[in-house]
Amino acid sequence: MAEFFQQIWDSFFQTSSESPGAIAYLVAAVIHCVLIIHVVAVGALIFIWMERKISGRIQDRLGPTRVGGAFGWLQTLADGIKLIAKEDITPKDADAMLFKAAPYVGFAASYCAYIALPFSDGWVAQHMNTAVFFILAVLGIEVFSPILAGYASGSKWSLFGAMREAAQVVSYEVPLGMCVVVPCMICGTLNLVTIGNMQAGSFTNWLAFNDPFTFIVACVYFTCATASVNRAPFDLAEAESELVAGFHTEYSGLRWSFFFMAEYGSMFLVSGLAAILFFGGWHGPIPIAEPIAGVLSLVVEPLLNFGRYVVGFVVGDLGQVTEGVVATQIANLMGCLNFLVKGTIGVTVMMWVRWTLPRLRIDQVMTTCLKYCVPIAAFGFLGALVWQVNDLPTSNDMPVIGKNRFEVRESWVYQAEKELRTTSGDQKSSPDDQQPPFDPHQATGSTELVPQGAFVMKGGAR
Amino acid sequence: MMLLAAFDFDWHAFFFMFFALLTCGFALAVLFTSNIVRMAFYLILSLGASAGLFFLAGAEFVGAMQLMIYVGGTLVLLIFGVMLTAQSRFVTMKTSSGEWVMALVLGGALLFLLLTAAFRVGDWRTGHPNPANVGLAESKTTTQIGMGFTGVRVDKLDAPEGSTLVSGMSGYLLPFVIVSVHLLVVLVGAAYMARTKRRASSAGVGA
Amino acid sequence: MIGISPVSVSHYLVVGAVLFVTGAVCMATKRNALGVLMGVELVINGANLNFIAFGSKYLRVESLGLDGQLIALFVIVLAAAEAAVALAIALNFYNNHATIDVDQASELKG
Amino acid sequence: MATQVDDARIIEFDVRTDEMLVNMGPQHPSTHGVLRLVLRTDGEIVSEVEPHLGYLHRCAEKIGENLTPRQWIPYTDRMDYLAGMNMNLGWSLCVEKLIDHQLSEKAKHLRVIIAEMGRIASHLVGMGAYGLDLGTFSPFLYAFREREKILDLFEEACGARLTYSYLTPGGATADLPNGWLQKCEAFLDQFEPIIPEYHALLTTNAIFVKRTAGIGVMSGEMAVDFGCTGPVLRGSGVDYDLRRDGEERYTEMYDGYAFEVISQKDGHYPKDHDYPAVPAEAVLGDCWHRFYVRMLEVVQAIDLVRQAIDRYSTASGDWGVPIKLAHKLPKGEVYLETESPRGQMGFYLVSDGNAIPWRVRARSSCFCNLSVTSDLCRGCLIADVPAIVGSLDVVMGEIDR
Repeated sequence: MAEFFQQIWDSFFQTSSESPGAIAYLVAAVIHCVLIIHVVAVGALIFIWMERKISGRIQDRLGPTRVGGAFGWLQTLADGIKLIAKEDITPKDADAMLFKAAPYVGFAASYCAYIALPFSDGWVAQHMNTAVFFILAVLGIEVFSPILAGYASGSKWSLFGAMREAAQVVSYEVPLGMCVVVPCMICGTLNLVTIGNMQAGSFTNWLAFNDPFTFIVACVYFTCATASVNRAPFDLAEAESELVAGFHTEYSGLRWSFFFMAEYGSMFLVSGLAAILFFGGWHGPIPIAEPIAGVLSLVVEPLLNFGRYVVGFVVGDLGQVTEGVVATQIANLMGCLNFLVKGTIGVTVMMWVRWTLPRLRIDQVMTTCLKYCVPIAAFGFLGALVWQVNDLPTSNDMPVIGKNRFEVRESWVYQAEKELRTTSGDQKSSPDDQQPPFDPHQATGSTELVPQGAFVMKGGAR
Repeated sequence: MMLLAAFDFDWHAFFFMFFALLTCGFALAVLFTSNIVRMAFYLILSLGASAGLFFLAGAEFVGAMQLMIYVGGTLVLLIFGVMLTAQSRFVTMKTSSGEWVMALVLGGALLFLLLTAAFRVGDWRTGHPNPANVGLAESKTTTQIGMGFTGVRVDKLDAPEGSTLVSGMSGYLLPFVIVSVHLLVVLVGAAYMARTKRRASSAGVGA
Repeated sequence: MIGISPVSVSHYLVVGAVLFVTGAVCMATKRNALGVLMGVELVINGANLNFIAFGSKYLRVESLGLDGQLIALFVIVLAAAEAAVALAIALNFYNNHATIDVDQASELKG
Repeated sequence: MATQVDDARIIEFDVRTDEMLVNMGPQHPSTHGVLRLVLRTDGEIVSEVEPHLGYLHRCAEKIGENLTPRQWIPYTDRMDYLAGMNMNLGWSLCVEKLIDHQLSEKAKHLRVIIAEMGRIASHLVGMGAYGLDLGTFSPFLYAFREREKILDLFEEACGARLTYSYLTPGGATADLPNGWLQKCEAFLDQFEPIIPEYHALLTTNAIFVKRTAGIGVMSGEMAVDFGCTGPVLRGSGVDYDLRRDGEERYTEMYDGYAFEVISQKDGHYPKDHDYPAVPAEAVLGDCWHRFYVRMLEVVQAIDLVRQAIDRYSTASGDWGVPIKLAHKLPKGEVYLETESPRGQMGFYLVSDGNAIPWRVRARSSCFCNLSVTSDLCRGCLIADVPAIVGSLDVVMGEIDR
């Protein structure tokens, strides 16, 4: 993205430098930050409204109907204004510094994890090779928010909530990690953009339908994700019938709302991660985005070229839009919508579950994790592994998955043979010598999969 | 052009300074705080910032690992320990000023020694002439790390034969297995040790 | 900013040294067993930073390569194991003495 | 260490932990009303629960000694405010027993209709609130949706939705309005098919069963020893219901009605309807059985109301004109217990011959039911405390009076 702004900068001020300049980086970074914070904050706004409407419909009532029109669109905004206006109370017995800092820790972690979450092909703030791992790691940090809040509040109920949260989240990270490993193993990469692109095409290419085991793993993932973001029936840390309100008992006003923004942010995050890892990411169930985008670009591209032509009178000739860029970006935009819809469906399922099921007890939550989720996830992992190793038929018709796995495996064999030859001193050629040396940089297979037209953060800030 | 040049400073250096100051600052905060829970909080921030330094040095995987295992795992364990052993709320244990003086003098001496050593070697001091030119592919170390753990050094393929690729000693397969078993044994042992036994008669203080 | 551009291994070593010394002083001065444990974590992290710095391709032309990162990973895992054991010791100590003040652990003193 | 394990003086325990005293209530979202439970906890495990009462004490009995029996009727509404009709009934019967007032057939059937409708309304709250205790919100609103319809019917009959003062000594304040019976039947026809929804959401829900089955197990003997009554007693398998086993003056209301007492006999519940099966984990006398008995009693009450409507429309006599406001009471003392939704609600009245009683006392069912809390909760987890207290379905207004 920095290069893109550099282009703009160059085109306006007739400068040109080898690498993108400081301004370009700054602008790109600010835009990324603003976009992501809107996903978290506005997302929370919408999801809280959705939760009210959905819970209302589930419970045979209407939910908000007044603020901002018939559907109560602005109810959350009104609540937000109320929360801002509310007095921010710090209890006498609280550790004031930690008490005040705790909500921001959770929000920052939830927000931070979005850095690595792609919204469409290449539409990601930081294109990371270890995106999956990064997101899990940052989500793991979020647990400090309830722990610190619970401990610093100086209330016994808060402390109970904090202990429950810590025990629960740390336990559920284990099966969650196991589930996440399965798509990474099949695709041979931790790069979310690559994993998403490996599911292009129709819905049969989605990794959840790759083989029976991945489907099991997808279900376990969703269960564990629900638990790790503390949603019912695993919302023990804030169980209102037992612990008053759990770790946020003593909070009020804006600080309290930060906990909720973090919660809804993580809900969408884990749902989006599920969408990318198991349900095709930004690819719709039927591959119609690109033809439509192609048709649309026939209209949009001349318009853009005309715009550039007009602006060119003022700042100098800008030239034409690169061929194919518009179609790619329109397809990406549709993919982004696809992804948002999938993530929202995941969030909706979580809400549906919350308003239907009773809450589990703490020992049952741990039992669910250690006696059910972990073994099932391990079983699914092993099954998927066996399926892949034996090249059993999958519904996925993308050749790249097989190819990628092949490359990694072949390189292993190649390397082992090379070492053997070195040891035995046998320098003579063997039939395998025709095989080209393995290039480790191609092993993740990501470079060839990012469409050439995408100018968004392909290799970005380095 | 002039404007651009004025802004064209080294972002790498900027973020290094940012994370380095956070790391060191919170590490010192750990040292000078007496409240154990706040110490843990500062430690989280310090280690989190040092994960930022890892990312900055191109070690994405290690940085994420630091966040996941260290910050998300070890420190949660530590806070558990704090909660389990806190007799009164917000425990504070004072250190005598004599100990402080001793420790700071020795620490200062050690710091002086290390800082001197840090700038001793010219090659360490100069830095990379153009870090922006390091290829993106160079930063993709995750596969290489994974292969390294399974005993295959894909990053050393172009090294002259015999120089590093001695069979069985070039990869990290054996250490990886050992450390896995070690971790398992340690966790089982720690769980056994924490689950202690005590005399039934002495309900109060210690056996 | 200008003074440390380009960032070199030495700068990382300075941060590592500060972490190391802070951790060491922390271990020496804290009476709370968990405080001592936190000092150990700082020391380990300081050392780890050096491994990363020497292994980074962005800081030196002739870097240590992948070994730096690999060893850093081992250090992180071993630090986790160390923390588990140390915590178990601290808890055991607390169980037996009802305190975690390490100055009280003097029963073996001659 | 291994060599010492055989030593009897060595006990094994987890990490050393300190006990904590926490207040659950009186301001706590889970406790029903203003019940205050002081929990002594060791981590998540509760070692002791001590209920503290009296936050809703309003001197109702003392007020009763300064008012005539009919004037005191509104105060009985405010005892068990979730089943005001049944409270009215208990006091009315008690007064009628003192003045030896005989009711017409029609008035008796009217009382059965009203009392059983009150039982449904009360059990709906008990059921919904129990879901709330276990952390599910929707069944609560489903229950209230149906309860509202009952309250609409009550409002039509007496003008009030919570504090009815409808049944009074002598009969009722008014006859049922025209068309009321049809509306009531329409409600029952609409309500009965909904009950499987409650069973799906709660009774047979896997998580619900896990949370309630085998929790807070109370044997029949223990229930009898503590003086538990109502669904709490029958949930422990004791076959005892005042509608069948009570005093003549009360049971004659139900003469000729076909109903079976809801309690597990020989491992089976009465088979007059299709009930969901008892899960394998459930132990007789646990929270699940107490809840189940309530659910079955709702079905039973529907049956009784249907029978009563048939009889009422063909019965002779009037609805029962209330006694005079200052009816002079004969000298003497009476005590009468009725089966209210929460158990045996007894009223005691001593008269010295004036219009105003000399002594009035009420025997609370919830008070006895709550007294088992401490024993049932010993050694359970914190999350079980709301589950157990909720399964007792106490109303503090009745306990504190």
